[in-house]
Amino acid sequence: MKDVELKMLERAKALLESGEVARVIGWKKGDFCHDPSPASFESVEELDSFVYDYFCGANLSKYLIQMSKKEGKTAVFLKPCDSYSFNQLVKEHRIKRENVYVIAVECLGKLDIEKIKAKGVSFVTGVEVQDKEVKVTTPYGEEVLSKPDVVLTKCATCNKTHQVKDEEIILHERPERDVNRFEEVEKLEAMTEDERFAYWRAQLSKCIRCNACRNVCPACSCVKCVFDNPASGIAAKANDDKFEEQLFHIIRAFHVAGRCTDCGECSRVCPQNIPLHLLNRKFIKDIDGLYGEYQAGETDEGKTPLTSYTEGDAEPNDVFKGEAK
Amino acid sequence: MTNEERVENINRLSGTDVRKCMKCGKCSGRCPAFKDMDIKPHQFVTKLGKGQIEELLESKSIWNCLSCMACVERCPRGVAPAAVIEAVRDTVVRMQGKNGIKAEEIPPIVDELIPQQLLVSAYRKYNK
Amino acid sequence: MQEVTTEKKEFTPNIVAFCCNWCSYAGADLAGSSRLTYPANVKIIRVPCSCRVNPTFVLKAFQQGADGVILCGCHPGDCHYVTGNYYTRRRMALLYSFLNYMGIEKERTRVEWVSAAEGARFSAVMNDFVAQVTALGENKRLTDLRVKEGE
Amino acid sequence: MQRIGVFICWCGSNIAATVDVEKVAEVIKSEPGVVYSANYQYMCSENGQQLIKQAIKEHNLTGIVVGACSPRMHEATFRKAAEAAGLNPYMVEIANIREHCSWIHKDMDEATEKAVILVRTAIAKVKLNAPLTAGESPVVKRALVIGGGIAGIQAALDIADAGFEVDIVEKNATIGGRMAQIDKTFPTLDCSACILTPKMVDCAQHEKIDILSYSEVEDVKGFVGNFSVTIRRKARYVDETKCTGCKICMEKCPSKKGLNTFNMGLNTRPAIHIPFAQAIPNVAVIDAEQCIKFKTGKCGICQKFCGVGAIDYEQKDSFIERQYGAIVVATGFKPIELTAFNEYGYADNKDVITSLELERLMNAAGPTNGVLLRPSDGQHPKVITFIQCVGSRDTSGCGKPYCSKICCMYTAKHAMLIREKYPDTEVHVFYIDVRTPGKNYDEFYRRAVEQYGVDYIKGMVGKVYNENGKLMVQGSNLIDNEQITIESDLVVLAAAIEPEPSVRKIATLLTASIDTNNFLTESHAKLRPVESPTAGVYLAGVCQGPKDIPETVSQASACAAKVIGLLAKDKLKTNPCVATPDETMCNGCSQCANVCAYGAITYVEKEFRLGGGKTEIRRVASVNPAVCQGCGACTVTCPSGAMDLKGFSSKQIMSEVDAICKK
Amino acid sequence: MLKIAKERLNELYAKISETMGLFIPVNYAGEVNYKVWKEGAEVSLETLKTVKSPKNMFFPQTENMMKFKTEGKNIEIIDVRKDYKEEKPFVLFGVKACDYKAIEVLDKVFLAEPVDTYYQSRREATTIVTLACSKPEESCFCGVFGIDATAPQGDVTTWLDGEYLYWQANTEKGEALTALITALTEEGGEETVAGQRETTKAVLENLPFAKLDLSRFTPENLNDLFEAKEWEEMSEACLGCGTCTFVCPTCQCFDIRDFKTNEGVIRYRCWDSCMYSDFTLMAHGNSRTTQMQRFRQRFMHKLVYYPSQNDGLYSCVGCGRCVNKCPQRLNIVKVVKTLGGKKDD
Repeated sequence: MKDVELKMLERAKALLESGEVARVIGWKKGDFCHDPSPASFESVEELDSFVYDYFCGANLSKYLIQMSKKEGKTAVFLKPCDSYSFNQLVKEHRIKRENVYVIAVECLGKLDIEKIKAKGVSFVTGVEVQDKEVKVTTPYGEEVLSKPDVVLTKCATCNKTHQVKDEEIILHERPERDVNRFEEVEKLEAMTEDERFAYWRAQLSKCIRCNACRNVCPACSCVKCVFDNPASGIAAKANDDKFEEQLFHIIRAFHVAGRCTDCGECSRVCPQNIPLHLLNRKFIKDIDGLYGEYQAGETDEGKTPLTSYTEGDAEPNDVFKGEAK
Repeated sequence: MTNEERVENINRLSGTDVRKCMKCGKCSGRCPAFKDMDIKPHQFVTKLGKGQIEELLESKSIWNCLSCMACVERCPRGVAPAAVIEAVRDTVVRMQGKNGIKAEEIPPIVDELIPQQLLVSAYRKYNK
Repeated sequence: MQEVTTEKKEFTPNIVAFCCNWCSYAGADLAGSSRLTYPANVKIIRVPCSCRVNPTFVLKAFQQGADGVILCGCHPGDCHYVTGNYYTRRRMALLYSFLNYMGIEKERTRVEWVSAAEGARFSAVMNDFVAQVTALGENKRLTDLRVKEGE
Repeated sequence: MQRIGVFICWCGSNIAATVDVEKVAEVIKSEPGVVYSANYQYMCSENGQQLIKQAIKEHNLTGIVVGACSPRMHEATFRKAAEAAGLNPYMVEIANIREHCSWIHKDMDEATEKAVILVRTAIAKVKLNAPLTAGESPVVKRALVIGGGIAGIQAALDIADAGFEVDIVEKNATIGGRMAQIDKTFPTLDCSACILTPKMVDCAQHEKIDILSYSEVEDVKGFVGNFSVTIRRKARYVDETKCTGCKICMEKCPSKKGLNTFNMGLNTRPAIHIPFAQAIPNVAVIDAEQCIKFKTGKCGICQKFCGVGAIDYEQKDSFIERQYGAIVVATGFKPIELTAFNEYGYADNKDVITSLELERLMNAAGPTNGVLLRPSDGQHPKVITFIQCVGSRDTSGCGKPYCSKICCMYTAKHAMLIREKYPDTEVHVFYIDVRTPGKNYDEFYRRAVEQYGVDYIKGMVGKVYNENGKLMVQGSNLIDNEQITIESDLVVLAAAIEPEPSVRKIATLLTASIDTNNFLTESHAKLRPVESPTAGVYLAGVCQGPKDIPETVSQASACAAKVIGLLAKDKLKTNPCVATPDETMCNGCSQCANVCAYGAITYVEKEFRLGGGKTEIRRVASVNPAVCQGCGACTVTCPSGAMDLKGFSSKQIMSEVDAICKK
Repeated sequence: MLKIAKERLNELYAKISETMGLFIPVNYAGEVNYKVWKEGAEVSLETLKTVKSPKNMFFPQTENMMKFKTEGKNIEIIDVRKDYKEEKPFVLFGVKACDYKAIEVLDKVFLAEPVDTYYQSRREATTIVTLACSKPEESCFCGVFGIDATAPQGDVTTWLDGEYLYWQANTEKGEALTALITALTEEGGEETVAGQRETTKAVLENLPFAKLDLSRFTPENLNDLFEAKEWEEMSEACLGCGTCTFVCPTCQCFDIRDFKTNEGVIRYRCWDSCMYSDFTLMAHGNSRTTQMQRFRQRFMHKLVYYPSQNDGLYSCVGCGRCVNKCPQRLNIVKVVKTLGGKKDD
């Protein structure tokens, strides 16, 4: 990973020095080894704090909505999953593609500090990742954890590949994996209505309506969200009533249906760890099943499943047929 | 059983809506057993509609209907005269206390020479 | 507040029906002019096309205490606006499947295509849907308790 | 502050019998915003409208709700009344308390309670209504008539006579349609050709009429007043401008075994042919599937013999695009396929024919030169049996549930003509009912029975079978309660008629509604019987429902009157209930344009103030109100809710939902 | 000092619940938050930081203020807040030192005139049982604000180790509660507690943020801090979500909204976040138009504005929730470090 970071730094410096780009979007060191923040770097000096490590899970594509409007080109480092969001935003005319220089960077899966802490390991000062193991350094010694246990949820079932690049920095190939990202959705589908209701009630009752899921979501890029717009008739900030969270999460999932690239940021940022990605994945799974496989963000043009149709589409009343009750 | 109940019962057994009949007579026009019927297929439908079932219950036609279903097949309105006849027949059989035939009773009485259709018809006839 | 004690009466669901102006609303009119009855707890909202119905409206109805929501439009292929109901079909298929995924009873939601000529069908569909929702009982999972807060 | 007026209509006893209208009006008085509430026997009457107008003026009403019949019926009436009183017509909402309430509920309390809720719902909506102003769009002063049968011909002539350009698009090589195939017409027994062909010639000679024969409508864009239609001119391989109709090619053509479709396949014709003697245009057409030149590349005899060099084997389908202000659909009918009715043995016996085939057999220009000879052996049939309602009034799934309307009369005509021409012929008619409403119709039928001795048998035929070369027609005689078998030489089936199948495609192109039997739906069964719900599209002839020639001609002329009325205007008011984006919220994501069937949405870059002196350029949607039809598909696609629909705004619909749910 | 065997804690909870409401950290659907204790609840006192702070108990995320009951054209206004009285006393159990300090911050807002009757009534009805920290983590920095995590205040202070919960009543309310549960207690534990405090203090002193320097955050420096160019860069990655605000134990802003019901309208208040774009939206427009301004507001308020009006009391207690929960890892520590500096440097 260090070699990748050095290479990225080298490229960022070169691009800024040559004036080819006015800024580089990447990650900046935090106070610990596990809290880098997204940041833009406008000079070589600023790059001192540049970092790319196993905790750079944030999706940078959404920042480009504003950045690509600025004077001069913006270089951005995109992980495979981020590249789908980028394409989708280009498709929706939200990012000016010509103003962006995309550097595809290697990603072998990012780590989730909360999951590491949940293993009882605190005061993490460093990590070293080898294949399927994560060696964690703390002032009290070293701990070895299984990597699949501590990667971000979004990374656990990711098989995404770079969809857009002006250049790439990939030093280690990520092996193809045999994963089923719909496994959790299927489990829920196999439950009874009552069980599903109980499950989602419990999960959504934790929601504090902080809007982190919405604000981080690259598909939720509305100039003004309906939930912030008093004229929409559904604007609300309240959370305590059981309906509000449902309304919010259902509408949000519907609004991003067919556009959600499954980047998983919603679940990453949820302070209550609500598995929000399972809402979006249900839509993705249904779309795949009913209208043919579709991956949002695979290209930067074309219609989404909800803005297209075929004459022989499934009937709404029939979608439940042949399904467990 | 009152007459009314009996009418209702025949309606139910036949599974047909006699009000759909537009009195074209195509059933009787097609019936191969027409000449042997004292009450004609179309009359079964109209008389049931009027609730005049005494005549039907006494009719010879119920024993002469071949259950060939030609009338059902040909009816432009989806009415099933044969089903009405059958329902009347069943009613009569029940009134005689002979209620039904069981599947397991069939094999011993089967004669190889009996046409298959008769068996099917008989089964349908006696098993309601 | 005083009438609480008398509230022993049978559950009659409140049904919101969204009908497109060209087919289903006309179908409902035809049901009316043909005197084909259906329960009075079905109330129709006229929309130009079934594709005008935002999932928000459906949720809003449930929030406000509706027990069932039915959406009626022209038969696919017959949309007055050419393709409107094709989009409706996809949206509602996904929405209803999703609501069920969240544990909302699938019997509470329905989409029916009713043409202007199908007054009888409109009536039959409404009778059937009301019976279905009645059997299901009150909408408790997707209603906003504040709405029903009696004072 | 809103000042709402509510007007509850009794509709005579239609509403008042099940809804306590006075109570509704009383209860509604206490609704917030309502300042006036009244009830009246007939709100749509002159007096009722006067009541509304007066109340608007006296009480300074800002919006009104009329609790009455369906808005599809009288919304326009009440809007006009409001406008006359100085209120914006779009400040009117209708609560449908008749079709959706009084007519379907029996219990007075229940219906009254529902009526109150429906009125409240309308009040909730009208409070959020905004005054709307209709836009204007220009009218192209040219009409398109689809179908060149008697309906299309009559409509075209009437429109052209009023001074407007008309194009007739006919998919066959000649205009004339079904009427050209008919021998005589009831109830006067006029020769069909004698009255039709002069009209065909009129069309051809009319300076305002352009006949596009052998052509089909390929695409329709636009809207009332401004349709843009693409027409496919099918390759006929004969230059229409050169062909003189001399028919030499027909004589010389070596491939003469093509079925003559004009004669219902009862005889043959050459590959290159003119459908019939009086065809308009009188121009030949080559059947490429039959033509030797097309099949083998050799032959070319017609080209050799054509004196004017009109034959062009290289001709391809061509497309023309024309603008029209109005469209008349007159696509006509065809008899249904009889394959599902094997009891009549149509497929197995040459001498079981349809009535339309009989027309050709009796026509002087037909395959037998007007001598009635049976198809199997060319002998005079001595016993002829007619069977009525073949596939009509049939709900079993084989046929059509409706009455085809014309069969009773043409069968009487056939029976009469046969008995007159061949008095030695025995004619039997099996019927279920004889339906003869119409001027001189029943007299006509009775003449067949009384004067010509036609044997009408009340009953239906169960089967037709061939026994020793005779057709045995077995049916019931319900009057005698007998089953009878008639030994016949010829059996004529009165096959049901159905809309010409191509109407489906046309309906889709025009976004015109169609019913389950493929008949085009009229805008109102009684009050707007010739208009399609799609503005600017009119219906003439059987495409709208079974009808005979006089009715068809009347409807065609009615269509023409409507079209003339439309084309006489220079500008049309456009529907103001169109989509409109709130640019401050629009993301410019293009999702809405993806679902717009009319291409009404485009995008523009606009500068927005951000506050703090900053500005931002954003891509935002822009709707062309003349093109937008107001379906609302875009509004749901828009995640930010920037797109809304005037007259059916999200807030309005949500307020209706609230009002309905409020107990 | 009293002690209660760990295995008898459920009895303790049950006992308290008999007469009072008991709010306690409970693991529900995978996350630990304060909830009403019920038989079978998965209590998690060991959890250092509940996701939401206990401020929720006095100042719920959503609560009704008044109702407008409409009937026809009549509107009846019902002020549900005016004479509000919490009927049942309740116990807030397991409050950490930082969260307890946060209640002091909230008191200054809600108990000052005009008094928030809801808040006051609930405060009065509550007995607070605090719990000393024994395992602080790297994001903790309560010490910076002079808080002793090993000996929190409250009506009762408790300490927990592997075997016992040690119990010391500090106030009358605390004594009353103690009287209620004496049957479960035994004497002793002073030494154990003293030992635990020593060990923990050593950890606290060496926490990475222990030496944050707040000295620059004074009213005198207000303008300099306000104009600091670093805000732009610090706020660049901010998503404008309300996570930091809603997990913060001291944030107390709320919005007032209306909700339509079958009966009329409910006017309620709900937590708001100064990070939201519509936070300062008024009829004339919005006085804060950029996320930088909103970001700056939040930290200026915590570190400068609030202390300047409240005798130097910071409106941050160093609980570190925002450090853990910010989606993009922005937080008050980064602000303090950027604009303040470290004591040692």
